[in-house]
Amino acid sequence: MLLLVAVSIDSIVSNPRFEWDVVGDYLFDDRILDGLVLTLELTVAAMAAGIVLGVLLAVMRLSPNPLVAGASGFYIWLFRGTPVLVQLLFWNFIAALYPEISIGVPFGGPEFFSIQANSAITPFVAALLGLGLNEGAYMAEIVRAGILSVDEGQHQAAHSLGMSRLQTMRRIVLPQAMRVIIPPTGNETISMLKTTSLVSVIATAELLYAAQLIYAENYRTIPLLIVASIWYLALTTVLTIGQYYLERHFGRGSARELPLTPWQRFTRIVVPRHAEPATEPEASGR
Amino acid sequence: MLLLVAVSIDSIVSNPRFEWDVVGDYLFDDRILDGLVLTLELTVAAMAAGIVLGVLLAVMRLSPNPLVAGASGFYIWLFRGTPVLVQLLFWNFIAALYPEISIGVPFGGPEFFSIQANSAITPFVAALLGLGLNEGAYMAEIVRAGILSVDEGQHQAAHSLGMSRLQTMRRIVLPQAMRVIIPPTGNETISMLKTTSLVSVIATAELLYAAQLIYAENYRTIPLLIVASIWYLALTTVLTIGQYYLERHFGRGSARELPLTPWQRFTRIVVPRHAEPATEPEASGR
Amino acid sequence: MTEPMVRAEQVHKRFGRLAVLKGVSLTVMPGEVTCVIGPSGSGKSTFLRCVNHLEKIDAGRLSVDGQLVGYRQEGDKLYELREREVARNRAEIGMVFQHFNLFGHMTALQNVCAAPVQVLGIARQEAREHGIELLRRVGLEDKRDAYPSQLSGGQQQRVAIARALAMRPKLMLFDEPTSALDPELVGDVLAVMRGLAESGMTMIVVTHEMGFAREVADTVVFMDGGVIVEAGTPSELLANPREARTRDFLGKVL
Amino acid sequence: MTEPMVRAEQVHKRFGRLAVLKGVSLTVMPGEVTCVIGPSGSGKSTFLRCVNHLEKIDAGRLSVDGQLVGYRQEGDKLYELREREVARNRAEIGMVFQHFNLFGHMTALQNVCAAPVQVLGIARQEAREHGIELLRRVGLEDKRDAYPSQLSGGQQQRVAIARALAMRPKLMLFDEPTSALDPELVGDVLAVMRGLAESGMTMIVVTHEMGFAREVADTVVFMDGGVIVEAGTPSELLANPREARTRDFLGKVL
Amino acid sequence: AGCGSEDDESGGTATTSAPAETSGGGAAAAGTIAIPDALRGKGTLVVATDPTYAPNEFVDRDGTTIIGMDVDLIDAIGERLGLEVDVQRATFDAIIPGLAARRYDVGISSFTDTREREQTVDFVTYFRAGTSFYVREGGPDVTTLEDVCGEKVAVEKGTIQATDVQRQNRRCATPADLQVYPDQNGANLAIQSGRADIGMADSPVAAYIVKQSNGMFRLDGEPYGTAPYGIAIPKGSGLARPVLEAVRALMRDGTYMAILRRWGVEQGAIDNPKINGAID
Ligand SMILES: Nc1ncnc2c1ncn2[C@@H]1O[C@H](COP(=O)(O)OP(=O)(O)OP(=O)(O)O)[C@@H](O)[C@H]1O
Ligand SMILES: Nc1ncnc2c1ncn2[C@@H]1O[C@H](COP(=O)(O)OP(=O)(O)OP(=O)(O)O)[C@@H](O)[C@H]1O
Ligand SMILES: [Mg+2]
Ligand SMILES: [Mg+2]
Repeated sequence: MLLLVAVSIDSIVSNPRFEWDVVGDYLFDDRILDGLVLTLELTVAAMAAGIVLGVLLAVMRLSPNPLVAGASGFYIWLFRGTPVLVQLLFWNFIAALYPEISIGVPFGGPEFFSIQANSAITPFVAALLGLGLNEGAYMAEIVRAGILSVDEGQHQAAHSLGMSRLQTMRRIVLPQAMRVIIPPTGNETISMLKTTSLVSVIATAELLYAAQLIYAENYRTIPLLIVASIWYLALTTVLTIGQYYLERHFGRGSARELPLTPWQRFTRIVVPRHAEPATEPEASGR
Repeated sequence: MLLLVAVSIDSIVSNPRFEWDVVGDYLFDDRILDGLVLTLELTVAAMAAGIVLGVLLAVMRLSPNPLVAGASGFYIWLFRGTPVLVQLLFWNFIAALYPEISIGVPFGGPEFFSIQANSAITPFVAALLGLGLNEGAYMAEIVRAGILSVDEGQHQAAHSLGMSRLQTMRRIVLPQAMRVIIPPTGNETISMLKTTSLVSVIATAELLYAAQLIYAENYRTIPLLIVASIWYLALTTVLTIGQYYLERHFGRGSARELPLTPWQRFTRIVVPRHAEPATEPEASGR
Repeated sequence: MTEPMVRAEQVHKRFGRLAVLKGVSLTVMPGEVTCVIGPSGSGKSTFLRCVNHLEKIDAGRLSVDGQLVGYRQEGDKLYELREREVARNRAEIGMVFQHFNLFGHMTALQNVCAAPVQVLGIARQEAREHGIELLRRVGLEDKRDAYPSQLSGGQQQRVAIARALAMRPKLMLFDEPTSALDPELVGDVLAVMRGLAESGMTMIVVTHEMGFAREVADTVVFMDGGVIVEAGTPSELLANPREARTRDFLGKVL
Repeated sequence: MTEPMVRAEQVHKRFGRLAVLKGVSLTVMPGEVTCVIGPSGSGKSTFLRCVNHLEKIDAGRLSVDGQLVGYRQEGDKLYELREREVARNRAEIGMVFQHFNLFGHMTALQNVCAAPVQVLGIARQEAREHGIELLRRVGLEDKRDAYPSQLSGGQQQRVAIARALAMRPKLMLFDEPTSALDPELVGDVLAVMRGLAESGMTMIVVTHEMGFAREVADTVVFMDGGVIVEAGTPSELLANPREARTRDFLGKVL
Repeated sequence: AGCGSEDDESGGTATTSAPAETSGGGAAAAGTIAIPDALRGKGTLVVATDPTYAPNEFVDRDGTTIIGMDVDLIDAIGERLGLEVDVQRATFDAIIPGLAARRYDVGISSFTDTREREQTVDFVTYFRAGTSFYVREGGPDVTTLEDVCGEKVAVEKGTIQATDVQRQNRRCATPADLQVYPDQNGANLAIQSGRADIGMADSPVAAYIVKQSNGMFRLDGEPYGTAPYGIAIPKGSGLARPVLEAVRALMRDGTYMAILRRWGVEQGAIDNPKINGAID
């Protein structure tokens, strides 16, 4: 097993087709770094929008009011159902369809407010709209699954204490749903890092597109894709670690023992057993 | 609210830029339909592979054996961390890196088996490898969240009855985890419908790429993207309905009342209350 | 004449085709302690849940402290209350569940303080002090930072009682509050409840502690099959039941 | 001399820094019924879980039917058992939990039949018939198709007992099996357990039913603070406890 | 939208070659060509290009500037029209909808002018490209289009080569295995890995690819055929005629040839630009 890994690492490092020298040259290229920054900005902004929207849509979806639940269901259907590429193009070129965005009374009523679509919606705004609105639909399903995973008794206990539906959601249900919500949200965030590459259709050069632009010029496709992959892996590593600690945080009080953090595992080996840190027993559930 | 919807439907139908006649022309075009079939084949196959792999990886990830858990963690990190685009290119063009795939003893030992990479890995196989292996990493996280959502007492009760770890997973934990696993898996499936469009980088024409090839030729971008969107929406509708019934199925015995199916809601209105179907009371939880 | 605290008239409740309450009528005056006994499945829990409007009743009339539960009457018409109003009414009724239902992500003390802070808007520090005091009353001051999953069943139920008391409710509903407690602790908790009763708290207690019922209850009610079979003072009902079913049940229990 | 069914010698168990079992020694002979009593938090549940190898012990020796729990001895060395072997040993020990832990996605009958079919490989039809028979024994033949969430607490616990009996175990562990049952049903369940005891089943019962202990137990064990304070026949221990702590506890409970 | 009066200059009626009007008067000085008022007011010509097609349009080493033959030409055209030129990056999927949305005024991205495409946008032709073959070093030989029959051919989507091979396939005994990649890189990677054997691209692009390949690829056979490149302009925008005049002016004063020479693509020069000049 370890041999296998060693052999494959060897064959990757020594294979000339990977052109590791070129990888090194471009790893910190300005264009790549600019793309990286944009990727990060878009991911953070779109995920933030997606999560807020998702929580809202999920709560709506579970509402007893069929109109509210239906509206949310329709949104989820529509935005999950159409390709993000199309949504991005739509937001960017909404001007082709509606050259002016105006708010007013329809059917010839007065117009309150009107703006040129092209100037209101910059490519960055279009990218955010496209990615965020789309992500909201996916997050809604994830949050809904999380809410459903919390025991009905928790709702009832909260209600019997006089908490409103929203307070119950916010204070009681969602915090306990987090354990179930976090892993797929990690998936979504990591996906989003890469979905941002679709915004290249509206000419915003995030990480992958930056690499593509470079290899379009010099045809060093493989090393440049490796450069992009290295950066994506680095970002994923950071996110995975963040996810790990978030899961620990929201796992508090849950019915299973928390896994040790790598750091605790380390001290556990170095420091003798009976000298365990004082916080240890508190942290472990039944 | 309804007025708003009516107004926007009106403005969509009557807007000439959508070129609805062109949409009609291409909706059942052979190339589009072929692409649709390929999209379906790839989605079904890749999701099947991804789900099987994901369950395996999730169970491994929660294993008490640190080597097994670590191997699974590494896989998840690597495959979530690199863009699918790169993975697809890697599998399709592995020949550029390793013209021959051979199985044998490394470091000059005998070779047991050797094959031309290009003939072993057809573009379809490459697409499946790329999409399926990648999806496995995402599904692993979703399944893991599901498993964690099942009360620890369930494990213990099953263990005390002499069930092995695998039996417990298969018979007791996973069925109850399904409620939490299904919604994000629905997300993944619907995403996958669209992720298949990435296989265009290996010159395989699924739905969206088929549309792109057509508009690359005739420049009718908007109507052809509408054609693709209509098909995606149709597929999403089918999947959403399927998901709804799956959730109902796995929600049996859960702590909340099952929502009525649209059909039941219909009969509920038409048929007077005291003539409810005989199965009704069984279906509602406490 | 004072208004009754709880007045139920011909309350009906069904789940699908299963009728669980088939016309329950009961009046509880302020300061009264009513104990409800009855066999499993007789609808005791369901009735308590209706009083707290956790279930909607299908027919009949149910009011708490003069106010219809879940409805507002204007003239002859009934209007369904809005969620906010239902919540406000529930906040004045404490409930202790058979299955604890502690909030799993909060420590014992946080469980006790959450609702007073969130719902009543009491200052955090004040709620905390009151919470510690209540935990002491149920004998758990040293477990204040433990999560429910780290407590035994008995400990969990005591936290649940403290949590309900923290809202200073005008009516307390107990659904077998001692059924998961260790015998040696039952006494302590019953003492707390006795103290509550003496301080004038109106209480409906579903219980199988006949000793408690005999000593504390003003009225004992025997439910079976979704109806109240018999009601009376403890001495009447427990010592000289009129109905055969009651006699039968008591014969098994005592 | 027959081999004891359970032999515990100086069993220790700690959670983090909290020592829960501090040297528990106990021998249970085949066919014997041992009742364990003791205050909340004294480690009764933890001890049962160790016997069933749901928890690993930290020090001491624990064997069931002559086999070390979780280890295999070859010469002087102990080898940890593989998962499959641990599972096989567990299958021979029935356990009824304080909190039922019924499988939520299965009906009552499915709960009872699952393990016999999966673990013992009994034919589905046979398991079903046996399952129906067991449900009848706990008075729930009419609830066989109900899901746990549709059953009251009492009903759930009775299904859990039937589920454990379905494995035809050679040792049964009960963790407060009647604490969530209605008084009128406790008698029925205790009757089932009494029948079991008479049929020669070896049982360890954590309980607060002193009547049951007095009548059925061969040995009563009083635990407190992670150790066995006192053990003896029911008449010795319950009537004439030697230790002050035991007297104290019994004074509160009886 | 909707200055319908100018629709006459397009309308799919092909070759409205109009040398008559202004041809006599000498070099059109900067700013003397009449352009629509809206554009005049805006003062900027927004140009879309997909800069992944060196040497015609690609991104310079600084990562932001787009350079290439097309860019130099459109800069010069803008100067003739008295407009600032703002070249924006876009992928192919976005350019046509972007023109329709008037987000871009024109698109210049090595577009081949075809009859079918003229249904959607107007083209002003400005160049003529042949097709070159290139193969992996050690790969099969190819001299003419007939030789692709039975071979594995990689091309970029939307190129004239994709259409050419499709047409040729109807005449082949064993048709070629045509692989259409989303971009030229995909095609190159396919050839590099042996998944395809023959690459086809516009001559200047093919030459550039071979130069960049470090000896991995070589040009093979003779370039064939010619197809016009056109600047894509939304129908009804009133811009086709001014652009046409600007191109003519550039040809007259030698700027045009100078630009082509700078990029080494003077073989593709034309002398009679047209609105919608597709050849059948
Ligand atoms: N996994 C765990 N982690 C930390 N503490 C634990 C764990 N399990 C049990 N404890 C603690 O160990 C002590 C003994 O618990 P145990 O459940 O064995 O007591 P018990 O005698 O069964 O009590 P009860 O009658 O209340 O069920 C308690 O203080 C409990 O809080
Ligand atoms: N949501 C529900 N859906 C269907 N049946 C229900 C529901 N809730 C309760 N029941 C059924 O209603 C009957 C009465 O239940 P309830 O919990 O009120 O009884 P109880 O008197 O409290 O019994 P116990 O003493 O066992 O708790 C039971 O047969 C139960 O199975
Ligand atoms: Mg009840
Ligand atoms: Mg216990």
